[in-house]
Amino acid sequence: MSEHFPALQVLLPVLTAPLCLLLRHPTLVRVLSLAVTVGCLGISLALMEQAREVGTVVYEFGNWPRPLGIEYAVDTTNAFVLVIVSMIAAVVLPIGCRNSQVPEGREYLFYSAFLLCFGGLLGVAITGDVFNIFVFLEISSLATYILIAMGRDRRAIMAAYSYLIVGTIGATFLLIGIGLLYQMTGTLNIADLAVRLEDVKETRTVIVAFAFAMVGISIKLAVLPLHHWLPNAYTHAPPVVSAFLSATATKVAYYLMLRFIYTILGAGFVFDVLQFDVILTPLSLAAMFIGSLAAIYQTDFKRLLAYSSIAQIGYMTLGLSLNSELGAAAGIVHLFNHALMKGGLFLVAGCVLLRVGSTAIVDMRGLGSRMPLTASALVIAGLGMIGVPGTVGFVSKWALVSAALDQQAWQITVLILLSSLLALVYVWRLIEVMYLTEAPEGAERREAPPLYLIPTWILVLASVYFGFNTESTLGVARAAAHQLLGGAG
Amino acid sequence: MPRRSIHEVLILRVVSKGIFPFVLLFALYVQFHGDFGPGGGFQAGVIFAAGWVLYGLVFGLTELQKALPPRWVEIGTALGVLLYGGIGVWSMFAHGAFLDYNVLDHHSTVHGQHRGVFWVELGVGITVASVMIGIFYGFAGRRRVR
Amino acid sequence: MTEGAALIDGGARLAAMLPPGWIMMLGALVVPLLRGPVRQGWMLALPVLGLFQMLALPLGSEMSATFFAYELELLRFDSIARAFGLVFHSAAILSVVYAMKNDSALEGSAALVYSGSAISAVFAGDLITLFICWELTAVSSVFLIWASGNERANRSGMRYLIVQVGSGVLLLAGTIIHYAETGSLAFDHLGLVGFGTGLIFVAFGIKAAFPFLHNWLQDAYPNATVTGTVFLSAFTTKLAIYALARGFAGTEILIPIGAVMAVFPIFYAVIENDLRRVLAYGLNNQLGYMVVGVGIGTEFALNGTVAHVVAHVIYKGLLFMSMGAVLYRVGTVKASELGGLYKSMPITTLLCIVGAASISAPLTGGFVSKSMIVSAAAEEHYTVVFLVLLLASAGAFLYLGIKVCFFAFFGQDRGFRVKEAPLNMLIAMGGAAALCLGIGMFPGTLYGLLPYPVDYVPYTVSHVVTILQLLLFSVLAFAFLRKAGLYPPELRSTLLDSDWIYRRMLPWINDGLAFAYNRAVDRGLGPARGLLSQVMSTVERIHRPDGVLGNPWPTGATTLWAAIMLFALLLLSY
Amino acid sequence: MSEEGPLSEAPEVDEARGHRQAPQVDLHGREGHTLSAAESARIPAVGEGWFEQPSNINKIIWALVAVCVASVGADLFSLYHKHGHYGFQEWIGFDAFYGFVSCVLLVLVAKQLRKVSMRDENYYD
Repeated sequence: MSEHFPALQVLLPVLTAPLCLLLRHPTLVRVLSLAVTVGCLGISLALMEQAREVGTVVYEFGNWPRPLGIEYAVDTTNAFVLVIVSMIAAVVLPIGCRNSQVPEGREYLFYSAFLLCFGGLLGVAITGDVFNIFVFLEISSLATYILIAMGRDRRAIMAAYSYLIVGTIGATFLLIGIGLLYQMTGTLNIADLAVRLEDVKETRTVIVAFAFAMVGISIKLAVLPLHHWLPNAYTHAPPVVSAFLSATATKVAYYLMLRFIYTILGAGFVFDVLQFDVILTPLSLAAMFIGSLAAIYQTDFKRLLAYSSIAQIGYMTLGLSLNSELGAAAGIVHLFNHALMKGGLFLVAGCVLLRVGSTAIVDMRGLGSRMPLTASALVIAGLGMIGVPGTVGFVSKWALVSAALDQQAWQITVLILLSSLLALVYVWRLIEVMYLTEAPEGAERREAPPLYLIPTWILVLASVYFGFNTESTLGVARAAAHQLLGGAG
Repeated sequence: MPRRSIHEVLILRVVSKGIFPFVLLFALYVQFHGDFGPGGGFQAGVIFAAGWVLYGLVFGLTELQKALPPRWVEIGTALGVLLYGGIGVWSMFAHGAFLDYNVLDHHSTVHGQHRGVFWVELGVGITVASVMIGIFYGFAGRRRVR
Repeated sequence: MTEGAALIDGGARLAAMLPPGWIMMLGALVVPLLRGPVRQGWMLALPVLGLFQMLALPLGSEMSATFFAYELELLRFDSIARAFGLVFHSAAILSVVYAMKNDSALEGSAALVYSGSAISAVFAGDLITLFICWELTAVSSVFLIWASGNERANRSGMRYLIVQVGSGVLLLAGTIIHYAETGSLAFDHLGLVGFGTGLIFVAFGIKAAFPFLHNWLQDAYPNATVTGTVFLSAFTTKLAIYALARGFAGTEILIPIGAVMAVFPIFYAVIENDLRRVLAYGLNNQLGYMVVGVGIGTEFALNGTVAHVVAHVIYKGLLFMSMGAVLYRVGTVKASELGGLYKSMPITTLLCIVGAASISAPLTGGFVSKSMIVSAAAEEHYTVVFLVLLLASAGAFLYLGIKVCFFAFFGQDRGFRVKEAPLNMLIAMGGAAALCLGIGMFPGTLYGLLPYPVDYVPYTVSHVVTILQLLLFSVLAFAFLRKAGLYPPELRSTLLDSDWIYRRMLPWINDGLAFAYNRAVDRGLGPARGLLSQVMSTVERIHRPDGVLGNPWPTGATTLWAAIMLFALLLLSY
Repeated sequence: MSEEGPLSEAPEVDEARGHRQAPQVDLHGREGHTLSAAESARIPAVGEGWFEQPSNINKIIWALVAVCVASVGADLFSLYHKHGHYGFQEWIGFDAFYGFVSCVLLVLVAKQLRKVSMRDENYYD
């Protein structure tokens, strides 16, 4: 059984999705989806174990050996991503599609779309075949568009539509890149690509392929000038979807970037020959500041979170652009940590939306007394965004700063710390509104239901727990980075 | 002469009624002959759907949905995927890898391959046809709302 | 195995899982969920449990955890830590009893987290753990001030928080530099050897209320709630003394610092009107003794310091409790408003007198502990320090003990007729008073707890008589000054202290600079200023939701950017 | 601080005897503070307490003086073996003298300090 785990990881959600379509019964569908996400979490943890034991777990489809057939290859890096994605899914899915505009009797559509999106993201992370990456990326993206469009008002449809356009452009760019690579090497298998590219690396075709693939992935990752689909999509999507996407979709895109740079093309080629860091470093720094500044001036809580995500993505790509094992580890560990914090915060937004009816910051006045548990969850997760010691945010910042110092990049260190101050400002704004202003007239004291609160607090408490227990996050991230860079020499 | 709706043009109705079964038959041919000649589930599904689309164009969406309720289309979409995946899972139960057709027949791997491809292609065909019809339903049923 | 043994075994296993103090910190999180008697019982059970847990630990226990690459020593259980742990737990129990009727969940949890983190700080074996607990005490204790719920307490609490967190930041910076210098994070004897340890020294100094770094204490403590001050008085400063004793024992500079600390607060105490602030000055003065003891650094002096911490925590707590009871009943602790309360609150009066006597008088805790430090100073031939400490003994007894009792409970009757303090407060005060007297009468138990072997006999005829002379004549001086009309009357007033520097002078300098700046701007720097404000407003304008960067661009723009980025990538690689 | 709390006019308990109720301050967990008239009556009126009688105060002071004299007398007549670390500690009445002088000095210096540092009560507000 356990040798089939790589296949089951993706198959379970992808096959359960049509099953949901057939079953239709709301409760049945819901229980089934929950069971699948929990099962996937178990499988991903088991895969992580296997990968840490044997290095790379390989599963060949139809028993066709590579490069003939498609293979799934799990090493520490993508096992970590699989764990992040399935963990977040298992935590947020119990909330389901409450509070979005899914009409009664059609909840099964939400669950099928969610499972498809989930399975697609897992597929992107797990597969060892570049074309398969594109396919799964499309599966997850198409499902994502549907999920976003299920938001409460019509702006959600607009947001989904513009994400559809931009996302398709991104996917197309990636496809062009993959096509060019195939043209040069005649293979789509990642491990095989890496070997065959050695001879043709310096050709223009490969350079163009790299450029297309990077721009495509950057769109999916929302790297700074290509980030504009993100705020609207996250703001208008149903809270569960925002929480899930913010914690997983960009993470998977980041993983793709790692994979393309370190495994397929090799860090030496990307950074020394193509000088990718010349572009990536300033963009990351700009993202850190522009994202945080924009977050400061936002008037809507979810939009604030979305802009802060852009800044956080800046931290991740900054780690990557440092071009070192420590830097990659910092980026990888931030994947996990940011997923916890941002997932928790978007769920807080869900609680607020449910009880207050809006996520405008002015409507959150006096939340500290109206919804004490929700508000305190926000504060704790917010402290993580600032990077207060004892939270996962600190672990990420620590890893990033030590990576920067390791490269003697003092100015970058200073900028990282400065941008943390900006995070302090926008979190403080929320705290001020929630605790230091009076609740509006007639606002009732009503806490969010346990259905919302429990997942929120699971993520928030995890963000504190992993602030202390760093071995299972930073340790794994370092091992992953080591494996990733070791392969590329 | 008052402008007539497309549904009232007699020639169109008669001709398309005549063509319709042949289109479906051709689709089935492409589907099941795909192993030996050009064709396969994808093409067959599109052709199959094209027949129904023709029917819908000529006789109207209401008539089409009477013959082929949207619910069936939905079921077809899911069923095809499940068929495809089910074959893969079956091969896993037969102690092979996912989608390892060799193990589907105890006696010969060639038979196994044939069997596997046959069912998988059928799954693809059903899904593609259902999705195409579903898309047609989606666009044709669209009203200018709000 | 008998049941008792099983119980002990179970306790030991529980103790082996958590470092001391954690039970209280974790238990505090549950407090807001409980109500009424359940909460009261729970809050009392936590420190009691913690105490038993600590006592179940064998000396020399260790516990460690990994944080990043660093091995953190969460528990180092030696005799110094045990003495501090014991007194902190006792103080927590007494304070919880005292605060029993306080129904504020926030205050209750904050107080427990605060006590718990102070206790775990004492057991910290490395600087990172110390730092974490250090900051935790700062952050949790400020709620005891804010819980007063008025504007003055809010502002005072904010100043307190800034100072305390500042101390933590210095500690962290010092730790990092120290680590870079030596590669060690262990919290053992540090000594003033480098820049890093210098920063750590200042961090400790802030919390220990060194002269000119002291004013947060007198600023914040009187503004905390009735029960909050009692908690505050026990932990923060004594934690600092502990840290100094651990890291800087025998550092000479501490001796003059401590001597100054022992004297100058007395001047303020004489003329201060707010009796809780008088006690805060008294606290500062007694810290001076401890700092001197740490500075001398001999085994005898360190014994004296630890003994004095034990005695001091209890009698100072008792004094703050009695003033808290007065504040609770009468609504004010201004000396100028009070007087004659012995008629209404006789038991409180009696207990307060015990507390005041415990500062120095024979048969009380202060007598057996403080004299150790004074003797240590003499033994090491610090003559001036010896005389200063003697002077401070007399002064402290008079102006911190007698003054408080006199003005609150005797003196001119202002006519307030109130009830006696509530039962739980009386129990807490009674317990503290009993401990004061117990320590004073049976010093052997206290001495047995000290880190080094003790062969000191406090009760010699000579010692008792000379101290009695000192104290009696200082009381005589008080009577003389009152009769002669030389004693300054109690006036409603604010006294300038070093807080003036940051509450007045810095704002003045700031205003002055702003003025100068404005003048400079008028003389032609206008454009620069305009530019600055223009930059700021531009930043806001472009990041606002309707600004360029705060607003989602149309899809086309993103596409354009994708093309630009592609172009840039290609350009770069060619 | 507490005195800034909302002061409401409490009923004066026994005006004739100078009694008054404490101002009602809102503190956490404040239970019934109000003193019943009977309880109030049991407490001596202003100026009638034992410690308020000038004669009693004089008694206390004289007692204090007597004890002081006795303690120095013990030195004077060498009733015990006096020993100290320093020679000056063994002078007769050294501690008595030192205590008295230092306390007086402390007060006198503090009075000067008041000139420099005393400000209005609401100086910082």
